[in-house]
Amino acid sequence: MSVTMVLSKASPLDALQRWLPKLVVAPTMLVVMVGFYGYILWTLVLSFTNSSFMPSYKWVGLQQYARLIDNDRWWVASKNLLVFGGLFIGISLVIGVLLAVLLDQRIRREGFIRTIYLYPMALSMIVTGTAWQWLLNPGLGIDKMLRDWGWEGFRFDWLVDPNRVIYCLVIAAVWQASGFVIALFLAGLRGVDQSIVRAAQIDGASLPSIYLRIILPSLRPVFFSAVMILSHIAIKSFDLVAAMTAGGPGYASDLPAMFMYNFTFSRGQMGVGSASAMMMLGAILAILVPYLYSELRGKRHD
Amino acid sequence: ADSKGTVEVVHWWTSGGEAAAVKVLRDLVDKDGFTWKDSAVAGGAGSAAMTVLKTRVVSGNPPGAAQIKGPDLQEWGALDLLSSLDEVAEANDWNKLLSKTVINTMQYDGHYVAVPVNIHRVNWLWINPEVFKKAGIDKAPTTLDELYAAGDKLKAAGFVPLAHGGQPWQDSTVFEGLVLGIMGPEGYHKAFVEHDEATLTSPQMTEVFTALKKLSSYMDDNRAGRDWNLATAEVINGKAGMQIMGDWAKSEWTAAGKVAGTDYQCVPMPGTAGSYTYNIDSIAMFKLKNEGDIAAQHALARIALEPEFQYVFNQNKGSIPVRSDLDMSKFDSCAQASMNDFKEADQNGTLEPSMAHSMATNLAVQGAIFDVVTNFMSEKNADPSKGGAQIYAAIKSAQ
Amino acid sequence: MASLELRSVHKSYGSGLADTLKNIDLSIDSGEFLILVGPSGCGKSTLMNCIAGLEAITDGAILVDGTDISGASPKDRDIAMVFQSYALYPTMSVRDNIAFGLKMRKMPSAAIEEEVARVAKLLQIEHLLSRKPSQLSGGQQQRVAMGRALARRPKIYLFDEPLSNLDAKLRVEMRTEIKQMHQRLKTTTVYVTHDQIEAMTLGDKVAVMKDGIIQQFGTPQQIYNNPANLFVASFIGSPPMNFIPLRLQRRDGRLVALLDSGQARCELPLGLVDGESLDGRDVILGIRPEQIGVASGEGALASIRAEVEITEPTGPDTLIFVKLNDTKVCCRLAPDAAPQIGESLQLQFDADKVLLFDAQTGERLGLQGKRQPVERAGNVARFNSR
Amino acid sequence: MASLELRSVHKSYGSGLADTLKNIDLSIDSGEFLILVGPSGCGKSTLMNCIAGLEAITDGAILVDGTDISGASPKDRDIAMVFQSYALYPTMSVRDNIAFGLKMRKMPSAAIEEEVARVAKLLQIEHLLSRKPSQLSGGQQQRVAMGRALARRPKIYLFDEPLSNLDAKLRVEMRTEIKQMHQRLKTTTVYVTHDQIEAMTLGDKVAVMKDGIIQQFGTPQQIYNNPANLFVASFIGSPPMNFIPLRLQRRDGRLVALLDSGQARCELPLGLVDGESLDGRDVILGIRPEQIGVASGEGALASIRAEVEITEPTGPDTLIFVKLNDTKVCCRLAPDAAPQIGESLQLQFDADKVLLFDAQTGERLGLQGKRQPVERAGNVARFNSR
Amino acid sequence: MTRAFSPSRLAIHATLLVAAALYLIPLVVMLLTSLKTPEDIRTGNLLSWPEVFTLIGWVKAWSVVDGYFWNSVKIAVPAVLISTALGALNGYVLSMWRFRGSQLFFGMLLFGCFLPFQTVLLPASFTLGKFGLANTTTGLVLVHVVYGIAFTTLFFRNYYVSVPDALVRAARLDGAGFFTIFGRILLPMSTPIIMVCLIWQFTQIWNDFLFGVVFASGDAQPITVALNNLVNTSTGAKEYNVDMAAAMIAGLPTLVVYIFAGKYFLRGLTAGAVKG
Ligand SMILES: Nc1ncnc2c1ncn2[C@@H]1O[C@H](COP(=O)(O)OP(=O)(O)OP(=O)(O)O)[C@@H](O)[C@H]1O
Ligand SMILES: Nc1ncnc2c1ncn2[C@@H]1O[C@H](COP(=O)(O)OP(=O)(O)OP(=O)(O)O)[C@@H](O)[C@H]1O
Ligand SMILES: [Mg+2]
Ligand SMILES: [Mg+2]
Repeated sequence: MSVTMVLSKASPLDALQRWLPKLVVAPTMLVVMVGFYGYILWTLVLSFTNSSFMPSYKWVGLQQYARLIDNDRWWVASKNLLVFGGLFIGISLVIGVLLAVLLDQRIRREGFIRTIYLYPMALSMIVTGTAWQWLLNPGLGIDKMLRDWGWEGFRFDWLVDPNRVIYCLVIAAVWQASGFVIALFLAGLRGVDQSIVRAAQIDGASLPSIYLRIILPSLRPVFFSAVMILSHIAIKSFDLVAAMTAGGPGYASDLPAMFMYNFTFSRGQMGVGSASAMMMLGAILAILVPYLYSELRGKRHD
Repeated sequence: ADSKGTVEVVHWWTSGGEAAAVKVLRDLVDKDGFTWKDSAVAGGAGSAAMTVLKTRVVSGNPPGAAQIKGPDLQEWGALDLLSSLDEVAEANDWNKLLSKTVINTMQYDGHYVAVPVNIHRVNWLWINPEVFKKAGIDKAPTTLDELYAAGDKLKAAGFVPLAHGGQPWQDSTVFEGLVLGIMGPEGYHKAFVEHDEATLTSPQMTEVFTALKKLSSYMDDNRAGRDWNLATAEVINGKAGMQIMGDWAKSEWTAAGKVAGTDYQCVPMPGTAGSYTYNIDSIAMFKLKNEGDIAAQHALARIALEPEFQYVFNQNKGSIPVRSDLDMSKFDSCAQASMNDFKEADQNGTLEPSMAHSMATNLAVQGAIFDVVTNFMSEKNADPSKGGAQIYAAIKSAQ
Repeated sequence: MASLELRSVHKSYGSGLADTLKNIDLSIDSGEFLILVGPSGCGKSTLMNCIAGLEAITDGAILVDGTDISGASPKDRDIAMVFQSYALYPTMSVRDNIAFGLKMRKMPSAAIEEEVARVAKLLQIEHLLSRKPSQLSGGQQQRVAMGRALARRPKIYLFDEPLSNLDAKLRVEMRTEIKQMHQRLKTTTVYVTHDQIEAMTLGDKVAVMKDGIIQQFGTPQQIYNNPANLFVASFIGSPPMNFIPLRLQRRDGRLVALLDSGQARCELPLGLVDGESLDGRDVILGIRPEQIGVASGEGALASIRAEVEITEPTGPDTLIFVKLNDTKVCCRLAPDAAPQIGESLQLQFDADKVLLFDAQTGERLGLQGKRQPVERAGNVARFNSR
Repeated sequence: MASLELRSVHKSYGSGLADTLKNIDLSIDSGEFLILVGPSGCGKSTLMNCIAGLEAITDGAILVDGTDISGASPKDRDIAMVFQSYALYPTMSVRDNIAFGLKMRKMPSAAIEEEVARVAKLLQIEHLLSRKPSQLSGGQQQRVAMGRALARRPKIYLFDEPLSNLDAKLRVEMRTEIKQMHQRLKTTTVYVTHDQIEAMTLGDKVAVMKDGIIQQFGTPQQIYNNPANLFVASFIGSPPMNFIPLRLQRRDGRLVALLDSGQARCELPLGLVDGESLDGRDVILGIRPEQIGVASGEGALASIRAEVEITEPTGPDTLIFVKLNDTKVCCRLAPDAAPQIGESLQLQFDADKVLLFDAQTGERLGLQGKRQPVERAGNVARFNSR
Repeated sequence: MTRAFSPSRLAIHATLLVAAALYLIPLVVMLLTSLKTPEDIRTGNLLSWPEVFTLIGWVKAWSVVDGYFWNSVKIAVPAVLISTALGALNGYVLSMWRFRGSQLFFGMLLFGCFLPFQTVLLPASFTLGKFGLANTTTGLVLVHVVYGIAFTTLFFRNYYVSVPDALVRAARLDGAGFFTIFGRILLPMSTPIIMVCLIWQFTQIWNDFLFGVVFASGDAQPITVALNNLVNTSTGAKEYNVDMAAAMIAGLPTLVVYIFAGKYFLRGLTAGAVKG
């Protein structure tokens, strides 16, 4: 079959149109390759060198990793991240969804309440950390206040308890970030096709089950965004720890980001710092990539 | 008016008194026709500033001057980034004005690369005499046993015996005081400067850790993360009896309107009388190309040692001047005592660099020691006999 | 199974807007099947939504089994509905879409499975059960929407154009299924359709709406044979009824309509006159295309010769168009009987079936004594002839 | 105005999935009007999307005016389309929805306004111009979707069930408008519909699809009178053709079909035998409901007495169902001629029109010499009788 | 028909209000502290009522952060706008114009942003130095755009994924090109997500300390650095009232953005005009 392949005057403009999507993302792609992966590579290289005070390029193999693995502080930090990240993401999601759904019920003064939920996000982590440090401090904050008010037996000393201090970080971080999750879900809820909700009403679903089984599943992309954002915050909550506990008591509340920063810049052990950054990325890779894959593999709509 | 040159200064002197002192320096530099560009970076006892400094250097854009101290100067010097101040030193006779210990710290490879601005003494014990009186203690403790006795009495009287903030550097400040007291200046030197294994794992070290544990029983349980100045405030307010802290604590007392000698007492950390752990702040100069800027650097170096600045700065900081020729009568009794002890210790060879304040070791080793000490203090049932070995292992892995 | 009654229901979409539903009065018995027809935008879907409780009514009352449910929430009304826009749950598979309503009503899962299988078979979507709605064609989606309703056993079914996207064959099958199901279960049903056949064959009652007003409410036969007004007459029947404006005249004591094809004239006898008043009055004469045939002979009564202007073969029939009294008139003939364009033929009118409408109001004139009186529901609007 | 040709087009929605379009070959001349019919899910919308360039074809070529445009982007193809799902821009008013395509093509705004007004009038949506799509009824939305396409003057129109949500009356009007517009503009058009009348009257050509395969491609009359196979025969025509399975026999040198109503028997003569081979063969006899009438007398040729089992009045006609050879057979009678259930009547077959299909393959058997040969496009699937 | 306040609605409102109160406590503490005298703070309890209300903390705080405030504005506004715009375009391409490898690219983008920012300080400053952008606000804007783009892209992509592609198809047939479809069809229905994105980016950038302190020097430093210098001093007396007042001043613009942006959430309702 001889199809006359006069693939019409492919003017440069046409070609441009076809390439436009790619052109548009090209700058981002470039930036990602350099600003993310180039730097990751650089960090990877450093982790195999004896860099200490400043970068140096003397190869020492896996020595820095060996040091890291021997370091008790690193393991404490890693374990903390698991606990902190898990609780923080979980609680923020639950609160975010719950309050967003409640806010969605044609609430009076919705705007006002929404702003209250959101405002913690407006404050920098440093301020949040300081404020919560006071509030949770056994000698100063809630603990003291309740005792001053006559509840003698009250004791809330998690902040100075090496085994519980991590939950204090969770409280502060949830306080700060959950408002944004609420906003995210609210934006999602507002976009849900009302006719589907109607169909569910007719099907006899109560309001809770409409949300649970119809609306929330369709907000899957929003969950995805929220999880990404929250894990990003969890992994990087450096300012918060710095301001609230500085890793203490001892180093019971240390987190990998803090560890990495300390070793790279404060302690002049850049090699170990880089190795810890790579380990962090490795762990994220192990957890996140399957999730990313399952989220992105699917078709356009679910 | 055209400036003869600019010097950008990266530093972390940002608190009220410090900022005022820096302003004096800045005004003096400006008066000489140079421009001072201020890059103050507070946070993490200078670690934020260090981060800034490193990135600035990497981007090929270092500042003219930066607050750098102790062994760090050697590291920067080794990178061939610091410019020599020998010219200024010679013109102003630094070799005469400064003590040998200070000079050694300021030089890299035999050349001046930094100008010192003050000397802090770290091994002080601060006492609220009123509280002592209430608890029935008549004299300041001079030995550890006296300290324990005082502590017990204070505790019985319902006071917090020893005010303290649970931060690694504060923990280590107490720790190094105990090392100095129990093991003496030589032991201290062997442990923190030479990292001698035998010393670090000796039974004396176990004694130190036992004492540390004992001392921590005199501190309140809520101390974790508390800033040192809040701890000082407890002493000032009469909630606590004593605090082990460097002489910068004086600024809090001063701010509260208290007078040294009458409202509060400063004594050497029990067991360390005659020894002196120092913490010297200094400004290092980076290599620059522009002639005018270099002139500005030199002007800064010169002015920093001039009496006018030394007086204001040290009175605000609670420290003593680095030059030995100044009239100390303008200072309070604690500063005067500090100056005397400094000179004495300098002669006796009992002058030791503070480990907790980055004068003794590089940051990696310091961090390793901090980790062990601070963890020991927060861990209720840590074993004192293992502490020394842990420190040694930590130092080894950090080197 | 429940009776359904609407009492002067009003509905407005906003205070500024005109009423979308105006004083709707309707009542159907338990187990009856009501067909709702009317032009696009007349308020059919709105009415369905109001019955289901998805839109609040502005005024009036909705009664199920005699109980006012106007305030009840949709889920308590026990109604199943097929939405015009399908409204499938996008995140669920077809299976789950159908099962959802059953799960909500706590049916045991074995029974659910069985029911889903039954419905899927009925609607021929068994092979699609595990797909997501986005992977279905339009008609497949519509069938899933249908399945969601049919799986349940509610008090009332509401179907909003449930078959509009199906092909004719499937449509006939579905129609039969719905009819059989209704006969078996006797569930009260309201059904919106634009399909003439569905309207005529499926329901016990038909309500014709226009602009939010019910024009006529009656059995299919009543609506077809005795439309209340011009609008109903024109709306029901496809191809639609022919309307010929003319002036009535009296001949030999009988009222006649004079037709003129250009080639010939004829007098159409119109039965006995009820009153003198109609004589000389301007009316609109209505006759359906299938009520005009080919006359057996040239001189037959009520027949006229006319020239064919257009022919349109539709398969089973051929439509021809002629001009009578300057109005285009459509006649439905068997394909074999159909002439060519330009030919003339003798057309025969079924004079008994002819309807007359008032030229001003559009109301049907109760001419022929033998007909039943016209039944109508609620308010009948004045019909402005177009 | 452009000719459109599809050359062995294949389309699959994913590597794992079966082909949705299989080897489609179609060719229509410039200005022709093609009707696409087929059961739900057979691939009609997919085919439209491929022509528009919205889905990439897996294999084959699409030619417009002889040029392969398979790779061209949709906006360069100059095609206007009405989507089955409307796809109105939710943030724009009706006016802007219609005007959008014109603005994109840089029409001066005065001309746009005029065009929007014209289209709005045509579609009777003038009063809705400033509403948002969410404030429209289903049929109104569909008309806006239609307006969006009609406002443009593209090379090719694609209409995907554009009238499915309209009432019969409006539908007839729209159909007429589309037909007139097409006659005026002669724009090549592809039109998907489920409506029999639309399929028969609107197009120059009809393509019948099933499962992604074109079953037959021809003029409406060819499709109706000479369906290529059982599927096409059953699919086109409403009510659908009756199929009676039986074995052919030879009587007096002629081939006959034996019918049995329980009450009586008759022999249906089937014209001259082409070959001996058909004698004694199992076939399926097809006859449309309108091809069965009431016989004039008892003994008429090709007539049989049968008992009426069901009657279904549809308005213009009444359908009655009888049993012949144990198969339910539908006959379309005039309402007046229709008997009651249980009555018997003498049915007359139009023996000339009877079709025969192979019982196994479903292919039509080319029995009657007088018929034109069956035209078919592309690949014809084996038809598995149900 | 106005719904009466049923018990369940009462419960909803109660829950929301209790939650709001919890969220407010820290703010109250900060506000109270900022209005106390240093003396009051030293002696009293954090949650105690000020003995005297004084604005001295606020005055002093403003005098410290004054100039830096505008630096932050200069950095945040362009960075927020650019990163949001890029994110919207990227999200549009990644949801409506997929190409081979686009999913991979998106995955890489998301994964990449988990790299701790501390590790990029040195290489980034090296890069900026090479481009001569070290210590300029331009450099800082660039850095913020680069490290904000992953999340802005994520927001928009996930929002557009649920827009029916029939819309884009219709527009393509109508002759709209890449940018026209974006500008005329998608953007008008993106209000809620634009707001979310702006909020996120603005807070991130406004509150950023790390990049600000490292990549801007001296007088170009953003307000967080000034705030940090105020709050985070290692020696010397602390003035908590000033700290808190400064913190609140630093947080004000973000608060204003929230109050302003929140209103627009509601306006972007995409109505169900598309079936199927
Ligand atoms: N995105 C998709 N992914 C997978 N399969 C699909 C997709 N879209 C359609 N299909 C399937 O392809 C087949 C053809 O679909 P298409 O929409 O073309 O049907 P259609 O002929 O238009 O039907 P209808 O008359 O019901 O609209 C159907 O079986 C459908 O389920
Ligand atoms: N949300 C709304 N806001 C304002 N007007 C509306 C709204 N929904 C529908 N309408 C209008 O109300 C009228 C009735 O709409 P409805 O959907 O009931 O019509 P319908 O009879 O179902 O028509 P169709 O046969 O086209 O589906 C229409 O004119 C429509 O434009
Ligand atoms: Mg409707
Ligand atoms: Mg389709």
